[in-house]
Amino acid sequence: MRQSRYLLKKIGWALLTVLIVILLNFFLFRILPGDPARAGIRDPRLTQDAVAAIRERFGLDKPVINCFESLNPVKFGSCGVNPLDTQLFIYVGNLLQGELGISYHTNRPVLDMLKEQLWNTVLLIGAAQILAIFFGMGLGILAAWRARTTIDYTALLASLTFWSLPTFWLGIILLFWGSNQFGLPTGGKATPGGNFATVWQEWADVGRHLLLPTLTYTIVFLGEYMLIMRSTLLDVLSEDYILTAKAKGLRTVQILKDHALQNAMLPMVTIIALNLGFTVAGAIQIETVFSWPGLGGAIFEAVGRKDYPMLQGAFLLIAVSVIFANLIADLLYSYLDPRVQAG
Amino acid sequence: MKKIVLKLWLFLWIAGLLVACGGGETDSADTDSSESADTSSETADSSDAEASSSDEPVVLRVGWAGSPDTLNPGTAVLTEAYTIFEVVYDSMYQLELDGTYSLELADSLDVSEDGLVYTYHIRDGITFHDGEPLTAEDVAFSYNLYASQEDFPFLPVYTEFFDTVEADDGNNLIITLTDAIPNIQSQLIYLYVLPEHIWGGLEGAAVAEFENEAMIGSGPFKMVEYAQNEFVRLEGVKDHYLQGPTIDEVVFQTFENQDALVQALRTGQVDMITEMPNTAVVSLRNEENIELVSGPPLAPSVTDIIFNQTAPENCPPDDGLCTGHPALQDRNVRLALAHATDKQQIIDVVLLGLGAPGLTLIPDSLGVFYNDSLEDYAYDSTLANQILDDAGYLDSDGDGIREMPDGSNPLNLRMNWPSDSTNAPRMAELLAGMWGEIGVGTQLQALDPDALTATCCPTFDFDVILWGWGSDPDPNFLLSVMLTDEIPTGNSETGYSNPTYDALYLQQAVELDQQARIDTIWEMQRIVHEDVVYIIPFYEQSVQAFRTDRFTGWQTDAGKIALEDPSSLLVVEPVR
Amino acid sequence: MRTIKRDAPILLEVNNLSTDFLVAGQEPAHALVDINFRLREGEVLGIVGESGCGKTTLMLSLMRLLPANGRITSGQINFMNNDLLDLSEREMGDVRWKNIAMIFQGAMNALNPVHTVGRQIAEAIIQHNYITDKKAVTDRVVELLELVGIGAERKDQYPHQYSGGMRQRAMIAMALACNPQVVIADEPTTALDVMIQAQILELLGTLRDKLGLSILFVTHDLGVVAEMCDTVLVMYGGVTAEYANVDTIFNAPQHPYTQELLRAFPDLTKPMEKLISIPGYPPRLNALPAGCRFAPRCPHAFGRCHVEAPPLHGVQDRHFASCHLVEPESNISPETPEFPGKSNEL
Amino acid sequence: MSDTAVSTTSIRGFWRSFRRSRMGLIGLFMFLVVVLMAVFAPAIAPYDPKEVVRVTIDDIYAAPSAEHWLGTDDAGRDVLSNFIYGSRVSLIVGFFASFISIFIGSFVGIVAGFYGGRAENILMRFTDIMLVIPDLPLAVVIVALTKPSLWNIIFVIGALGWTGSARLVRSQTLAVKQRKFVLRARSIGAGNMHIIRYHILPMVLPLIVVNTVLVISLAILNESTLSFLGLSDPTALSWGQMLNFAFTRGAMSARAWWALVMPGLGIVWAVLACTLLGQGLEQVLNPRLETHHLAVGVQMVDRGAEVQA
Repeated sequence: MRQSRYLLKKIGWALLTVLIVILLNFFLFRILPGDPARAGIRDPRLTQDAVAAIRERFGLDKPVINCFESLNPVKFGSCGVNPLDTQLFIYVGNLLQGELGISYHTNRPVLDMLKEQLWNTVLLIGAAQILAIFFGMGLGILAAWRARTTIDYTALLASLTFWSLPTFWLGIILLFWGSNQFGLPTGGKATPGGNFATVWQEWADVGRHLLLPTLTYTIVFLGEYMLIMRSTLLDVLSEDYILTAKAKGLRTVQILKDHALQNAMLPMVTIIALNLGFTVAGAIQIETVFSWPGLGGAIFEAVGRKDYPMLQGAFLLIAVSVIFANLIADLLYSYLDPRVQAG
Repeated sequence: MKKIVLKLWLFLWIAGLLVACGGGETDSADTDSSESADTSSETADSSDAEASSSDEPVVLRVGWAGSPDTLNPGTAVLTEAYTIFEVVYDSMYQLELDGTYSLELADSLDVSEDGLVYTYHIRDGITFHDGEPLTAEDVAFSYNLYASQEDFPFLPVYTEFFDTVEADDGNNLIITLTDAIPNIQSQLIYLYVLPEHIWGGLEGAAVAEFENEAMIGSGPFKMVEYAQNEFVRLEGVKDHYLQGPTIDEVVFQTFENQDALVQALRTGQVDMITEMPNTAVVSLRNEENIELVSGPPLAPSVTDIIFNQTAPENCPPDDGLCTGHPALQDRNVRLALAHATDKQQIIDVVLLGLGAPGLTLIPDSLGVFYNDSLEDYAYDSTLANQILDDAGYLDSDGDGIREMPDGSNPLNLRMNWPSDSTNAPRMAELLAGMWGEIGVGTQLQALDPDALTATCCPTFDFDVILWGWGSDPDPNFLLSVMLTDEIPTGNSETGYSNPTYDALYLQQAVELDQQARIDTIWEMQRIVHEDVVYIIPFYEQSVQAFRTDRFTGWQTDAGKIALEDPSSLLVVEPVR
Repeated sequence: MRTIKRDAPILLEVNNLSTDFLVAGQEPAHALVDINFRLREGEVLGIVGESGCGKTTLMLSLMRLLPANGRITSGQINFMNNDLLDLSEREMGDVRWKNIAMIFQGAMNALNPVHTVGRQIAEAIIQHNYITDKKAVTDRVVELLELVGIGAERKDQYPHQYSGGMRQRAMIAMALACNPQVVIADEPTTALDVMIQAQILELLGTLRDKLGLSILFVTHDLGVVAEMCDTVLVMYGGVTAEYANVDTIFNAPQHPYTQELLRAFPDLTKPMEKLISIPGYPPRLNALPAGCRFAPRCPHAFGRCHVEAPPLHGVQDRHFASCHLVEPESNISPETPEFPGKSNEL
Repeated sequence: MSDTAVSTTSIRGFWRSFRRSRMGLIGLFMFLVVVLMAVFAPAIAPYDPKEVVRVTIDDIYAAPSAEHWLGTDDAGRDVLSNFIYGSRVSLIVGFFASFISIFIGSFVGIVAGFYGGRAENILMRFTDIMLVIPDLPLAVVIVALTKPSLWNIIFVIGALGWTGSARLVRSQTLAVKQRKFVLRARSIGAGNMHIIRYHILPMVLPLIVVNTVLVISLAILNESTLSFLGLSDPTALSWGQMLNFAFTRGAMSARAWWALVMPGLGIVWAVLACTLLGQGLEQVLNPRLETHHLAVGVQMVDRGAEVQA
């Protein structure tokens, strides 16, 4: 009973957040200057007809909301407009049908573009996050266990340094190092048009391309995970129940495994979920540096080209993913920590 | 349609987007390397990714910094898209690297006495890549599609003077114009011929949203695989009706990071690169197995320093703020600034020497239209100071900045540029230093391109802007930018107004005699130069590099540099 | 009050146990100095003192569970004639819980919040191979819970679902899991309300009688001592102040500190009365007075007290106190010839 | 725990406990180096970066030499001088942006924590939403709406970085609110503002200080990211902007590693300094033993070592 109420509450809150994000996303990009007739194409010699046609195609000929023709510049319009015939309503309506609009830049449905890029990004971020979490936590556990020893200080200093690295800077340096030393590819996801005898060779090729960006990503995020793991584990290991466990005669490894890690994972779960939002900034830099055809690179390009529908779609996707990840984290939290269900 | 001559002049900001790549394959008659068709069986160099067994296809890899925005010719903007169109599609004319046009799809042309009816005879036996024949019907269909499709933002303007376009039974295409125009070639080069059996089935909004990833064309390369923002993979059409390429495949790969692009060439991941930072030039020159070429770009572009010189009476009544510094309306001030601008210094620092000093808004890459007889204002800050002194602009309060002759309004100029430009900030710093030497102050501010557009025109809420244009091979559009009539439309960036110039413009637009038109255009450039409407700091050069250990035969001695152009792609062959 | 046989066998014998805490860049802090006591079968030894007197350090030293900077510098802990200090860490791990179990103060934190109570009890059983059969382990858990008055159905609940008293009971059940000979109860009733306290104490009393447990009962509550203990060790600032059987401590305390403690101890019949506390604070381990550690607060302190630390004098048979005011008796307990051992010098 | 905050109110006491954190000391040293470099930039830097210099092609990306210890950049300017002056801009961004973040964060945190109820609910929900929305769209929007200037960048970074501080300050406020002296103050009729001003704020302040130091490092990193996205002001030459110039103008292709490596190291140095300093300060304000029940320490049983005393 309690559990399902907790679940419902969390899901309800997540849905509400999604709704707010949708509205925010809509209005933010309506406040921005520029529309496809100016932003994407930038040719004042377009005929008036062509401009009108473009605006119509992107639905910009409709008022933004009742009483407002446009938000930038703020132009008041009739308040008697049929609310169903406003950009807001059409936007939300399209969203409900799974349509995210058409990119100013490529004229393609944003959803199609996102679908193509998402998996590449998931592959990159996924691989890197798994590595970063694995090594970061491992290092954090080691450092916490050996608190105040040379091992601890070395790991701590290394992690802090990793954390301090500007992502794209590290990327460029690794790019040159990797391509000069090991002949690793400098960009792309695979060798285009490569002839591969087996699927394995094809995967190996992708792996070679994936190596440097993953390494960059892993290093940048490893430090943070290590620091958090170390600090929470230090807290947990100072708890009385650890002493109890030790008094019970349990061996150190057993205590770490059965009593410390699950408790220390609680904050980690939340951090990992929240971090998903921050990985985007990292993805933008790394994908641009390594020409990785993912969401980040697409966002970088869309920022430069003012491709608002694309940005809007990408940000909605990211925000929803983060909200969803947080929801999962909350549920996982309630699974890991029996106290939560009662609260 | 009161507008003067409406053409597609894709106009672009300095920064990234160089547009509208023309380009042509060599004329069919004098193909000089047709016997090399069987070189594909020869092995490619085996140093890197290329396998050496003889049945491996010969793949040429081109690295570039961009990616086509779309493969739909009706909505594409970026150079990269036009490069692909150029090799996959055919059009009526081909623009050669020397700036001349040759017939491509047609083998002959008849023009009526009054210059209104053009009859092209389409070559027989041309097929699309899917095997369907290409006839005059397809050409007529394409032209009419471009003319009627209102969701195509640019292309309709190319068909502005078309009255009717029809195909007859003899595989002829008959274009009837509404007015006689001097430059039908440049009107037709971007009207790529599309297969009616594919595009004919599309209606309304579907036409503009057609992604066209299968891209059935009739050019020397055919589309094999396309991944947006990753690569374009094309296969050579060996039995092309004009000339088939020697290589089996060409792959255009995108590197969003220019350093990675250069590095990819160094490590042999690609065989040739088209866009690179000028700063890489020095180190690449010393690199083994890499050759660097530079020259005027195939797609002409120009960088300009814009003075807001809008006279109060010309201020657009609706949108105009016209806050330009009054001193800029004085030719003496503009002249002094021109003399105070060390173009070579700018070229050295901003372009690392890879540019030519600019002269007029018509760049040198427009060939015959470029008036190279003009004498530039020499860099001479003493002279510049003298001019300002004589004109009464003195530094009366001793703060190092001159004031207006009446002692008011110090010559402090706002200088703006688009924030996405990588060259402009450096140029702005240099100009600030140079102009400071003659007592002209500057306030530097980068602006978001949209904000810059809003400040620029027709608002005229600025003093100096560093910006640029891309251009068609025909100068008509760039000339129109300085017309009085264009002040309220937002095309005139300077607010310049000169009735003589306006009259000459109308004259060249209908002048059918090529030499007479050129003379008029030269005269127009002289007038504008005389009035110091702009300072044109430089004409940028295109820099490209390729590996000499992989392919040979690149066209490097033509008037323009475009290794990714069919002119080169058709003739390169692997090193044995 | 129940008495144990004077000559019941000694289970645990602690001789001259001293523990230091090392602080980087400073002199080691002497947290325990020469602690001696005996624990016989079935005996309940109360260890009494204010917070910071070293009670908990003593308990942790016995279990060898000191924090990383703790170091046992001398003495023996003879458990059934084996010196625990000679054991390897692994062997010590086997002794823990199986022979000597511990009930921690504040059971809320001593139980892991993310595991069920049943699992945590079973864990100890399995660790020491007390029972290997899975089913039997579950039965044993149920048996233990019922022993302390918790229904079997609650074994799959989490600590937060238990009330404070129940958690303490569960803690006790856990301590009994492997039938240990000695149970160390470290302030098991702190933070519980009076009613629950009484219940827990009653439970411990019952279990002692039923199982014949020896209990080391750490507390600062003299009322509890009076109720539970057979003998009492009063500690102050890491040293033994007084060591005697419970009647002697309450009726004839020799050490001024014990006397003060008893005065501060509220009358059990009037629990609401204001607590009279001893003026001053216990010494900080890193700032010990030169002589007797209690001297600064001692109403009877005289010159010698401030320079010389008093040794542990035998007051009479099985009654010891470390105070210059106590004259040494000649007849020291015959069974411990070396007791009270060397003087308590600092 | 927070009792120790009282003992650190005196500067000497503070220093005494701070001195014990070796990481904090290293951080402080590194931090001072950057601050001194920024303050005395005109005295240290061999060239004035604003000065008009006449350069030739050879000066561009020139390798390190006696004249230019760290070589020159894409405009032929001395990298070392730019680097030294760049510390000013980077620090200004770091300081001011973090002040904005901390100000908003503390305000939200204290109000939410102190008043509780509906105000807390709304504020913390808002904070949660802000935490979930990626910062970047907001950055893009704000920058696009304004001119790219240093102060706008500072504003953007500041306005986006407050959520963490808000949560932190709130929980500390909640803890302080329950303390006796606050309850006492309330019982003698002290007003809310009085309690916040004289009781809550002094107790929350140390935490805010530590947080500020950490947020500075975040701000410096974020500035480099915004520069990378081309959203920063190219006329304010921060380390991030130096990186951006090196990146967009092909420093690595020109084999001019110095133009890219130096500003990057500067950022790492400054950010690391702040995080280390933050660690040190935290150790003072919230001393954690950094030891635990499983810690491996000295040999526990070491009889015979006692003679030491």
